[in-house]
Amino acid sequence: MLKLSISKTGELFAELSAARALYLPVEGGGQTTFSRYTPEADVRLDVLNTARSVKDFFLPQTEDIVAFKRAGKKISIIEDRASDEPFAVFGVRACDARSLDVMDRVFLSDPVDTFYKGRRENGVVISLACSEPAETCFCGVFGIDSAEPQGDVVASIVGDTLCWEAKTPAGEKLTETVKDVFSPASAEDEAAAEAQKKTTREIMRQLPLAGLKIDNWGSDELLEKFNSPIWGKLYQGCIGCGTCTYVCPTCQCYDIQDFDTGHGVKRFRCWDSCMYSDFTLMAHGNPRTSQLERFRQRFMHKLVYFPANNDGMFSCVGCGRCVAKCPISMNIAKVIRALEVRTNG
Amino acid sequence: MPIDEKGTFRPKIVAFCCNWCSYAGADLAGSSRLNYPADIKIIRVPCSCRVNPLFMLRAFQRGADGVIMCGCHPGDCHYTSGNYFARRRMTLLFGMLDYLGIEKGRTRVEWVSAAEGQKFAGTMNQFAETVKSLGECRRIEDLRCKESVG
Amino acid sequence: MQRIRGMMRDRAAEMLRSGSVSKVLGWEKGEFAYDETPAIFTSADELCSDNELGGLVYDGFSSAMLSKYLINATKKDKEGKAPKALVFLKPCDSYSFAHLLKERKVERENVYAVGVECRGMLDIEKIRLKGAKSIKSVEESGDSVNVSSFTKDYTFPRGEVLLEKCVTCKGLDFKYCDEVIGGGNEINWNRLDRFAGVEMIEEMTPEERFNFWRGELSRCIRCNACRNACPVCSCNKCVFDNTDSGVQSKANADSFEENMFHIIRAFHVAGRCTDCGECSRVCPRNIPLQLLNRKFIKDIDALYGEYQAGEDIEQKSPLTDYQFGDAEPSVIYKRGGGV
Amino acid sequence: MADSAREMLIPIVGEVTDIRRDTPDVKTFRVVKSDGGGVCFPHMPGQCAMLSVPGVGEAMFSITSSPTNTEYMEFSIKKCGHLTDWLHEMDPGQDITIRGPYGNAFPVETELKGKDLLFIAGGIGLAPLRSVINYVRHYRKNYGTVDIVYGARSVDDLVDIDEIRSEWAGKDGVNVHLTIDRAQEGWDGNVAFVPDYVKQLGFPTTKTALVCGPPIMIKFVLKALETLGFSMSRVYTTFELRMKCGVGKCGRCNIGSKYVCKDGPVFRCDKMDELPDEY
Repeated sequence: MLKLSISKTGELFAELSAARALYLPVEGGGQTTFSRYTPEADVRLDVLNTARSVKDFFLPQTEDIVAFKRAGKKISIIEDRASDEPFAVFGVRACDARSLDVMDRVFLSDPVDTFYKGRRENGVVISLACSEPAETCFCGVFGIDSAEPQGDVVASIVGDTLCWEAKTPAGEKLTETVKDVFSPASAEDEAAAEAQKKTTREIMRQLPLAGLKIDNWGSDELLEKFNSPIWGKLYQGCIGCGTCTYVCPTCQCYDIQDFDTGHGVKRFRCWDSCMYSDFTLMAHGNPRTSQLERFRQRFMHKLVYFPANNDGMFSCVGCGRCVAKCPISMNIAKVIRALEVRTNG
Repeated sequence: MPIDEKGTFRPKIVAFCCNWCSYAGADLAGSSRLNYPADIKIIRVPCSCRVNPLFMLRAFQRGADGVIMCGCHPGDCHYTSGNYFARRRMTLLFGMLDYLGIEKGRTRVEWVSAAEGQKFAGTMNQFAETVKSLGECRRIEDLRCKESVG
Repeated sequence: MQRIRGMMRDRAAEMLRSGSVSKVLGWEKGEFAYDETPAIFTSADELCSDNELGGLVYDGFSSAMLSKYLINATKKDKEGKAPKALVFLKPCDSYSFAHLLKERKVERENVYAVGVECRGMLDIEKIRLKGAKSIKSVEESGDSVNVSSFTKDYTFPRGEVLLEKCVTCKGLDFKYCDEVIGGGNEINWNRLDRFAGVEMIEEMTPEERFNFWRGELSRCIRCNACRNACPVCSCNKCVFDNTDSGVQSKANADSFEENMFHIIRAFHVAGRCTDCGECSRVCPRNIPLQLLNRKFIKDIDALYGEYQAGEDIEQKSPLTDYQFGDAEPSVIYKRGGGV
Repeated sequence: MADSAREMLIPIVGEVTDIRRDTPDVKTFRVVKSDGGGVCFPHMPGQCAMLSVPGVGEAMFSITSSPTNTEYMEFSIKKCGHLTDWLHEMDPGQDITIRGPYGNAFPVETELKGKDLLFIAGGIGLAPLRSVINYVRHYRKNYGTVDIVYGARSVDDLVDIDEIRSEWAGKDGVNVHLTIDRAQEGWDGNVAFVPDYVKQLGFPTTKTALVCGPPIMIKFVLKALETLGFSMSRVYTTFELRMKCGVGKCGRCNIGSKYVCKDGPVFRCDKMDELPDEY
């Protein structure tokens, strides 16, 4: 483990950003989001969840896929892909770090999404351990240890020391480029870090959502959960916006649309939300006719369908963004609670 | 950015013209051999009231540097009151564009009757000058429509 | 508030039991102290339950407006019969309710509207910004708000942690309600002029205005929460959901689409916006959307005479009305700043 | 699957060389690879392809031609939406873009081999089955008896009626049973809804059934087959939902945990009981 005084993080960031594009939590407009590092940036390492999740870097809200030219009856395809810039994201919390596993399951499974893969290979994730979890946090429910996140490099702030530990070859390579700013951690530092982890885990256990029971969810319960009458009650407040899906680090549904620029056609991919009425709309009708079905789809996907296809892995990481941001305060925690009863014995 | 052979900027302008008056006014301007810039593209609408604020914005998206709407003089609407409604709408829209920091000289409303070929040409010349002095529209543009490829 | 809640429960339970209404639109307790959800109660037992989750509640976090839910809640059933719903309305909600009546989105006879006393709603974001972390409970007592967290307890003056829409509250009158529970109170917090924000922007140079709005609107994630929460955005099919409209622009691919969405969203409610501020409240990116709507309100007031949507449902709304002598659009050019 | 180094969302250009009007609202499009001719990619019966006209839209269509045809691919398309309207109005020689093949296929080389087959189609539902039928006819000795029940609203709505009558009916032991919903002048064949007709004909339950048609027809045909005593493990059908990516990532064509584009479109009907009723 390496260490650095918290007052010297500016040097670390400057070194890192010299090596590759560096993104980190920066405050602006009253919110903290991952933004590109500048010496003037108001870096906030104390803020837990950024307003937008880390998925922005791997699945951007919109991206051009391909362009077309039409001349008479002829069509030509223009593949003009920008090469991926190497980058690092600093300050990724444990929940977001785990969300990348979920995304990998989708985009790196056959056939591989080459856009995603390119960014994944070019991005180094520097996660940051939590020490003051919020009441909306429930990553522990999904077996995530917020005190010890995953990532290429794991950083933590203990008192006024920033601890740094490379965990993967990519992380070690990056550490090599900035090793001069660090000094090796002493046994005391290690002990202090361990002590902090213990305290954090203790707080995690006391959080209001820590008691959510997830073991009654998963693929075995598909039809029982799907047919539960409780959905009919839960969805009533849902206004059908896409806030929960867009702030979610694991919501990966997308749409592909064409934009006619007047001298060609750009085909782009953009985030989409299963909460929208046009999500499944076809020329001959819509299989999900009301908000009830759309609302149910989102939670069934995260808690039942995804585990069914991915060895039991849930596609929720308990970051709590939807809990904090839903306009009507309906969220996955309430859904888990309301349907937690095992329906088939 | 479209530039003529002398190297001066030639703005793209979209003019929404009411079928019953301004469009005929434009016609008259043409048949009277009055000059106005060829960069003004006229879109004929059944009434100035047909012009949705979206049309204005879409014109800017497609690369217009200025958008003007022409209709019958208040009181002369073919449908009695269409232009009165259009007037309120456009006033509010222009106020909003100004509020967002978009140059107000890029939008305009002018009442031109079928007999006012002279006024039509004059208005267009004047508007083109204003837009020309403002330069290329950068504050409400869609870069995708301005790129040369794709 | 406890007293008000008790009265609300009694009244609603009585109406449900007697069968005068078949459903009650209210708020339900959540997981925390502050995350109440709009809920539809169909039985008195459900309404009065005091389980961990469930039961009608009303306090400083009952901010979500219920008016718009009436559109669906009073829809005719298969037999063509419309159910009658009881709805609780805060003063500003009642204006939106009135506007829905005016546009015949909701029929008056299908609703039993109960106004409920409002002392301004609390903003959990503001409480967080004031430094409260890991919030355990939020208690209101008089003019202060006591927040306790896992590590520390805080007390804030109520006026400092009110929702932005309540800071600029337009008044505590109730419109078109059948009865009012509580009420008669006065605004006892430091109220700001609702147009102050608009004026501040108007006084900027065009350059500054442009940069200000770019900074704000570039945060938009196009979640449509502002549109969906808006009580008067009630088109059956929104132009932005219509694949045939050509302007669907599902994602903010660039700044143009951000501008277009927000201009058109605000424009479509110009002259209809009741200034309830739900758009700003629900925005997950804290964009002050109400400033766009208020610009239209301010211009309408100045150019066509004072108008408050939802005040009088017989009055014509400004964009479906005109005067022969209305100002010409050129009036905009006379405004200060820029060309 | 497509070449893994290539991005699966990027299509290739295909040229429509021939357009045939089958019914008032169904046309069959013949597509060859624009660059070099021939089929755009190999496929198996039942698989689909994403066709698109840039700027108009992209949608999933089942490949109507049999894999045994290596000269061109065919798509029978009903006019019912944005993109299909456009396709119906275009002329031969027009380029479109195409990517695929997507989805699983009817198990023609495994479970269906050596079996007595019963094809049941309604309207445009013949499109995916035509691929299988022609495949089976090509490798005729690999399969047992073949019966085809095909119905539509009216005579005019029977897709590919000429091919059915001249190429399929009575040849190589293929039995064709046609039906229309309502009696019509000049039609001396059977008049009945497809599910009723299936019940009326009463096939032996040793047959394996392949069903495709409008969702409502599928539902009733499955009921009819059940009445006849068919085990649902010997019945296959295909689904259609809105798709964008075609590879199970865009997240919209799922029925429960199954993606129609990847795990389907062909489903064995006994597996359908495990899926929620949302299609």
